Amino acid sequence: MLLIRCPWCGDRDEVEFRYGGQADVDYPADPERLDDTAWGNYLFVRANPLGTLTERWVHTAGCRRWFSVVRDTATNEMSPDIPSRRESR
Amino acid sequence: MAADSNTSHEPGRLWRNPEPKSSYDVVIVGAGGHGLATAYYLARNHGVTDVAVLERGWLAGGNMARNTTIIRSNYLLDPSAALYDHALRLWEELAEELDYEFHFSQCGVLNLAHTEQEVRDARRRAFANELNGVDAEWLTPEEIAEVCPILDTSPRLRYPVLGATYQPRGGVAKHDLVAWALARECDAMGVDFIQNCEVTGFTTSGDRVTGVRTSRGTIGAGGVGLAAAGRTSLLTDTLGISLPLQSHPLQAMATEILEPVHPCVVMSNHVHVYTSQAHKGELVLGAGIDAYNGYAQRGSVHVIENQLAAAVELFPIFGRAHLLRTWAGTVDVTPDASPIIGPTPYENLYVNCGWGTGGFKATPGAGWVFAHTIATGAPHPLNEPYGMERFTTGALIDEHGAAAVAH
Amino acid sequence: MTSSPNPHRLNASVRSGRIDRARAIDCTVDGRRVRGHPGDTLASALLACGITEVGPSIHRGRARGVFTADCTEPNALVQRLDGCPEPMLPATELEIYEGLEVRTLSGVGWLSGQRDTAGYDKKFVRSDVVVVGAGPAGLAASLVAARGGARVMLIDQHRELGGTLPDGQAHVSGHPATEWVGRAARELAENENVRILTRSVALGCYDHNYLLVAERRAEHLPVWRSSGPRQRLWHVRAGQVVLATGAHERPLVFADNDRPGVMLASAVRSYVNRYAVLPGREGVVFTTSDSAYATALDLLSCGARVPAIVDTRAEPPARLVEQVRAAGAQVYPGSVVTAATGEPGVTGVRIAGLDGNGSLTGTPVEVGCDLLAVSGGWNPAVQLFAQSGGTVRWDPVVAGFVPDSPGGRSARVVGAARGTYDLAGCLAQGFAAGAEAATVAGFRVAPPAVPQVDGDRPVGRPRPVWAVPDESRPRRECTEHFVDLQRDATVADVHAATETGMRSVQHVKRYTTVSTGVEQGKSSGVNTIGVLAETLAASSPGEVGTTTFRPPYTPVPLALFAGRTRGPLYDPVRTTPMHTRHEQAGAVFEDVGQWKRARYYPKNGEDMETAVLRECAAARTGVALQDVSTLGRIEVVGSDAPVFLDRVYTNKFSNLPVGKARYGVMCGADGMVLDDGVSLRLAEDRYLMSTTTGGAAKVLDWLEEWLQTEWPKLDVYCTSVTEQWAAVAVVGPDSRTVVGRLAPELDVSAEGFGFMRFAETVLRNGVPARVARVSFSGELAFEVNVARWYGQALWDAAMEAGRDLGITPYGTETMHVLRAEKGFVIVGQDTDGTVTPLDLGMNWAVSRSKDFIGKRSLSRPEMLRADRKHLVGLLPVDGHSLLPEGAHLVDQRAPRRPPVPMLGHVTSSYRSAALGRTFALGLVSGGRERVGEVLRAPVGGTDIEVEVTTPVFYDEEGVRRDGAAQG
Amino acid sequence: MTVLHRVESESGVADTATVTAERHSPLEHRVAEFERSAVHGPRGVRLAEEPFLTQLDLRMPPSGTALRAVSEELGLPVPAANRVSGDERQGLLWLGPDEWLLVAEEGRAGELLGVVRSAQQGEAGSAVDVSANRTTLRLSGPMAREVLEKVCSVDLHPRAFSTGHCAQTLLGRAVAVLWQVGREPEYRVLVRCSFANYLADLLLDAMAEFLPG
Ligand SMILES: Cc1cc2nc3c(=O)[nH]c(=O)nc-3n(C[C@H](O)[C@H](O)[C@H](O)COP(=O)(O)OP(=O)(O)OC[C@H]3O[C@@H](n4cnc5c(N)ncnc54)[C@H](O)[C@@H]3O)c2cc1C
Ligand SMILES: NC(=O)c1ccc[n+]([C@@H]2O[C@H](COP(=O)([O-])OP(=O)(O)OC[C@H]3O[C@@H](n4cnc5c(N)ncnc54)[C@H](O)[C@@H]3O)[C@@H](O)[C@H]2O)c1
Ligand SMILES: Cc1cc2nc3c(=O)[nH]c(=O)nc-3n(C[C@H](O)[C@H](O)[C@H](O)COP(=O)(O)O)c2cc1C
Ligand SMILES: [Zn+2]
Repeated sequence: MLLIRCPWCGDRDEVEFRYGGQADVDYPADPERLDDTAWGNYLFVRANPLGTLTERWVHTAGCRRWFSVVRDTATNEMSPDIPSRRESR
Repeated sequence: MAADSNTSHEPGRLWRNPEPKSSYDVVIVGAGGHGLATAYYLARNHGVTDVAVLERGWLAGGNMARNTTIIRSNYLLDPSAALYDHALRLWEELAEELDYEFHFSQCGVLNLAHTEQEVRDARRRAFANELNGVDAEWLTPEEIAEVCPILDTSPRLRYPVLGATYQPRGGVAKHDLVAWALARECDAMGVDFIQNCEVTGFTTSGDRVTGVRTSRGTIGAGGVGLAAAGRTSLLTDTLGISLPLQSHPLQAMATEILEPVHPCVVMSNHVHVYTSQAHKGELVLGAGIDAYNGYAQRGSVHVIENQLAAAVELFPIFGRAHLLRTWAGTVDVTPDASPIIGPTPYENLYVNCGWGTGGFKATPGAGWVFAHTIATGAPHPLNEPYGMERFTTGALIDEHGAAAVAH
Repeated sequence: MTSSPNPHRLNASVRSGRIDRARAIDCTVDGRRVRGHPGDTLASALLACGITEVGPSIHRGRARGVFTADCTEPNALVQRLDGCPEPMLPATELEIYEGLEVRTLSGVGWLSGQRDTAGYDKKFVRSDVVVVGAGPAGLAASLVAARGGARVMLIDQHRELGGTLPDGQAHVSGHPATEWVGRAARELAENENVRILTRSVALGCYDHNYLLVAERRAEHLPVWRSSGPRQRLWHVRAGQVVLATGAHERPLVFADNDRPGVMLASAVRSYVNRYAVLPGREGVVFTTSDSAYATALDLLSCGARVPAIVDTRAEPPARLVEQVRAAGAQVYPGSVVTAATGEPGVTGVRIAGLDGNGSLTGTPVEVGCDLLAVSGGWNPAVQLFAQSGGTVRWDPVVAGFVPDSPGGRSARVVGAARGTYDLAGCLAQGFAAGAEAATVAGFRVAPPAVPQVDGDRPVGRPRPVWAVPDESRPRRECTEHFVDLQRDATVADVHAATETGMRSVQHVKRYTTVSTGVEQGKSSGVNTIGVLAETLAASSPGEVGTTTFRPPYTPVPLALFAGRTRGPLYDPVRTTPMHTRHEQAGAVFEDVGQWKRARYYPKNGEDMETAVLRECAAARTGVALQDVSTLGRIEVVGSDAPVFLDRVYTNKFSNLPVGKARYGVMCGADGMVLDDGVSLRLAEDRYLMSTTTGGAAKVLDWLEEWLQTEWPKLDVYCTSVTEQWAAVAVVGPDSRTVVGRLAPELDVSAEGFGFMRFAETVLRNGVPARVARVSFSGELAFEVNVARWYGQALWDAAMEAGRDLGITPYGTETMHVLRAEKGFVIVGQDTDGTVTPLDLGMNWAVSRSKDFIGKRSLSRPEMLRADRKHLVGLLPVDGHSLLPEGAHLVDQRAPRRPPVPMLGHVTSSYRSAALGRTFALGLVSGGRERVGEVLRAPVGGTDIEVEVTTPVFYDEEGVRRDGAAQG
Repeated sequence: MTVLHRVESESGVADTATVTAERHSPLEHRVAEFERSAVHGPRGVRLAEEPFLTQLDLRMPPSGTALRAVSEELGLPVPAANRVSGDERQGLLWLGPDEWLLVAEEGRAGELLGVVRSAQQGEAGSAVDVSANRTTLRLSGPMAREVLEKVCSVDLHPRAFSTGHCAQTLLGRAVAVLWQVGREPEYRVLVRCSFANYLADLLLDAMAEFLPG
């Protein structure tokens, strides 16, 4: 049960969150201009590193905000992302 | 131990522990079930015996050591049914062929349906199975109770069992013994197993791979087959090949040894658990992956709590069995819950990965087609649909219905 | 008095023990009565009665006896029979109570069909400092951390605090150590920031300092005396963790080392000092280190004889030797026990010399005894530390695996758990770790000075022996040198494993099954590693390494993990405010997600088919009513709401006029249909979106995800109002009349209230409502929405308004039929995540002029294929035969034997009252081009012939939705 | 005559008239059961329903002028994260960085919606009446925290959570808003109506331990 720091609500248990995979994958500005390979990569290919991964979580049972954190996929050690480029408004 | 003989093995001998040669015709990365089966069929079907299987840890110590050993072939889609049933037919002969008792038991597999939509989906799968020549029956709750009396089929349940598909030919096999049986035969045919040998990258020349870099030095290779499960994309990343793989922890658990109570395999997507009793007597239980990516071979405890709640709901008799041990593997999951088996942009590099939560059952079948792909340079008809280009064209083989729960 | 029922119980003047002699407890073991006292475990009670033997071993049926006094017990496993039977409980941990009844086992337990009525509870707490283990080290850590003001939790698996101190004779500040324990316990108990959990096992230490603790609350009580939960699973999130889990003594491996009467030296001490039980009158001690000398002294001080202390070390510490000699024992230095003799129980040992190379020397001598206390050294209990990723290393001085440098983990390991075996050292480490942990957690505190202690102080280095050589046989034949008593595995087995080519301890474990029993290697693991290291000529056990440490620390019932999540609390049952009305109407319910939805309302014993035909007929010819309160509702508000909806729906919503409603489809980025529903435009900047029942939460999440992570600049806010509203659909030619009565202020005429319009009004009962003219049946229909708390009133009012017209409640099954007759899809039934809007023939809803989520995916090569599966209508040629849902369709000419190429499958299939026949929807390869073709559906050995049609079966012109076709 | 769409009042539909006779709360049939399950004394704990509270969901930019105006108009400071400003009669609960829940006594939705809307002055944001969306359970008594700790993983220790604190979290398998309203302790648990019976079952089950006998 990971302890995840929601930037808004504070430390909460993993069960309150949903995982969103790699962070900062932009929706292509003009999808129609991408070839099938590039679009396929956008749809399906995500980073899968052994080590640090900047990833997204959403606090589904709490404030429902998306945010990113950096986690080591080998140890699960987590640190909040600095600064949060997106997912804020 | 000299890498000398491929004569028949001493009694009890499973494998030699040779020093790696400087190069091999074929290098297989990963001595899991798939790597072993690939080496076996390379030798048996294609006469390719100058093969090394490189393993970063101990032989078959990855997911092969951790899976809940469920074998079945009642998949929905044609390519899946063909591939998994090919595997099941091989299982039916493998123990004899390898002359090794690995407790392959066709005790039957029940896939439960708990909602009307699950009933539709399950029957759709059963109908498809029939037309594909895969044994499948649709059972009512009363019939289920006959197959598995300890299962609570009463309407009392929060999500009562409305029916189940039943594959009598499905069952379990003792995973470790399967690996040793394959390893022994490979070893006898001259295949080298190099353990504690982690592949860290490749040497290339143009669009060919010429060898692998390992923790024990560079080893030349005429062809390379990747069968590294959860760590596959780490290797392809080094070549700039992006695979749609995500590696997740998948947990399982066992109880103490108990007298036989559980006659078959039971799987439930809806309440998310699957159970069987191993030949030794322990109950073996599993469920779905942990949500996040991870290589730690451990997961979160709420996943286990949820699946044990489901298990005790379905099997009230399990309440006082004891949780003895929990563990986890690292499974590589694809977007369509089907594997990737085939060529890569490098002409002599092949991948077999993405088996996610359910590749044990495919072990011989996957080895068969992957060996064919490596030996001939072209996919076997059975793995033709499983190339990585499907994620570009959109020709996915979406087995989420059949594979949503790990198994 | 004839004979004492506890012949081996020590006189209170010799050892008081921590038992209550004033009260006797009777239990039954294998049908025999066993008497003990409060404070006894089943094992101590057995030994007190002179019963050493327990169930025979699993594979070889060899006699076995109580071997330990703790959770490492390999032999004395019992099946509890009283109450709900429970398998494989270690007698050494089982506290006795009146009425306890057990049967001894041979390594295999059984499950009974008896229903477990006990309660299992969970608790979720946080704590600044969690200390596992209440021995001297753990107590010390807790005391200091608590003094600093931290919230402290102290966890120990035993009923008493003190860890192993009550097993020994140590002194603190000149008083028995148990007095120090008592003082510490009082201080902790009085501190309101401290929570002490006894009888509680820390099962696992997980990522981010999450601990799982199983508390036994009522297990030591007879069933009739226990109230409240039997066990409780604590979920503890710790700021800092201190592990003071102690050490487990290792057995020794020699010929016939499994005989009843062979026992761990520390267990002997425990039985003598804690339970006042003398396990034998002639005790040989066989040891590799200092600690077992205390066992000898304990035995001697109780009047037992110690004919031999066999020490592997050539030069045991002189002080110890003198001490035991003075007390009357003979020491055999540089010696080993080569074999235990006797059948079945130990009657003697054979002792031989052991030279510097580990070979036997001299002629073995035989010494008689009825007890053989063995100590192969100690294994620090590193399980919890290692579970969450801590690494261990071999420490040759300790002769055990100890925690490697904490390596960034916040768990601090202290005391015997890190190989510190002297009491002063344990206290010092405990104080220091407690202070450190509290300080890091924000409660500054300094460790106190360590009090004066004596006793139990090891001085000499151990000389471990992994397997005593056999007097005559080579290793590969040492089939009675047991390394794992529970799994009946021997030195010969380990050797055989290596002969197969196995080098890894992981392989050897799996080959021999060593360490896979309930003790999980606590007693068998390191000896096996040692034997393996020797066999492989490895430099040390460290080179071989350990197997993986995995939770749980000790086995726990599965029901404990299920906790409260059982029966009716397994998953929430969600119901609408009209639920009781459906129940009263005799509805049969179906599970849709967590909702219970009325599926149909059988009258007078109708089956589903009859009821549904009746309900359908009412909707098509009269008036019918459905509870649609489960539909998801989301208010989408903001100046950019129109732009936003244009992006998430495949069709346009920006041009929807205020006051009107529109049906919309959403896709995932992959172009596959995700959800659908009707959205109302309430105002320029405000929409009310509806989603499918199952899609409500998913769609809200989906909208938020895009808003927050892709388009944060849009001025749009989404609020779930699913449960703000209750709604009914009033359907059928007579619905206008009913709604007119229900909402007298509303102009319900065709002209006054057009299709896809909505209005606000007040119902006749005074309840404010929003009425929309939407239809999911093709029939004239109204959807009436009211605030949730008026839901039941709405239902009643509608039923009342339609009573004379025979208004008929209908369920989801009828709803499915009605919509299917019109070719309307149900997402999730007619789609399965692989279907695009174009596959469904919804080109009209797919905008060409704007981008929307998933659009790009629709032009991938696979999506453009002519043979994609299209939604079509299917009419069985024989209008009576009903296609089973899920059946597949094949070409007329398709082969009859597998594999049969399939063209598609039936997604929905019903009998239609309106059509007077059966019909279906399906997804069929190139289906739109096949209209008119006849295909086969092979089902259960027969074929059903079906004609492919367009998917709209009823009222293709769409005239009925305005009620025009009313007859 | 019918107005086809009443743009001004579209969210006021639910509250225009409070037709109390026609109104039913999700737990009204369980009053007797709640009373039977109440435990008094030092190890006491009680459960009750507080139905029909007025609830408005407010969303607006945290730094905008609208929020300040609304707060002033209501006389409730903007609460810090995980806190409530005001009191049980009228409280503003923090739900997220741009979301608040205004909870007031029953029957005030229309009035308060008007106050909020006019203070908002057409600036970005939304105010939605969600009074009927959730009902409120009241859990009180010396053992109330013990009971909640059985089903909730938020740290409820007085050092971390006390009167005036709130949290959106999971209770068992239901999402709820937890609000400590008194020291005893006393909590309000706001839960979606369809989960109310489940949550009541869950809490009663957790309370059973404290029932005498
Ligand atoms: C808990 C669990 C339960 C499961 N249950 C089932 C089930 O019931 N039925 C079923 O069909 N499937 C099941 N599976 C899935 C199944 O185990 C896997 O799909 C299958 O084992 C994968 O193929 P493999 O055996 O080759 O992989 P692995 O056994 O994981 O083999 C991959 C090998 O590659 C090695 N390797 C990785 N990287 C390198 C490198 N760089 N250099 C050298 N070697 C490397 C690894 O160490 C490993 O030994 C389960 C999996 C888990 C984890
Ligand atoms: N060679 C020797 O002479 C030798 C060896 C070992 C211990 N000792 C003595 O033993 C004492 C060690 O003190 P200590 O405090 O380190 O350990 P301890 O053994 O006294 O206490 C450890 C406690 O932790 C408990 N525990 C372990 N794992 C647990 C879990 N997962 N959950 C709950 N409880 C758990 C144990 O039941 C035990 O009560 C000292 O007095 C030392 O001198 C001596
Ligand atoms: C089918 C199956 C049955 C198992 N049965 C047992 C068992 O009876 N006892 C046991 O200790 N472990 C059992 N295990 C778990 C293994 O001990 C081990 O945890 C697993 O292979 C993963 O390896 P690791 O824990 O070393 O990482 C079983 C594993 C599998 C896959
Ligand atoms: Zn949050």
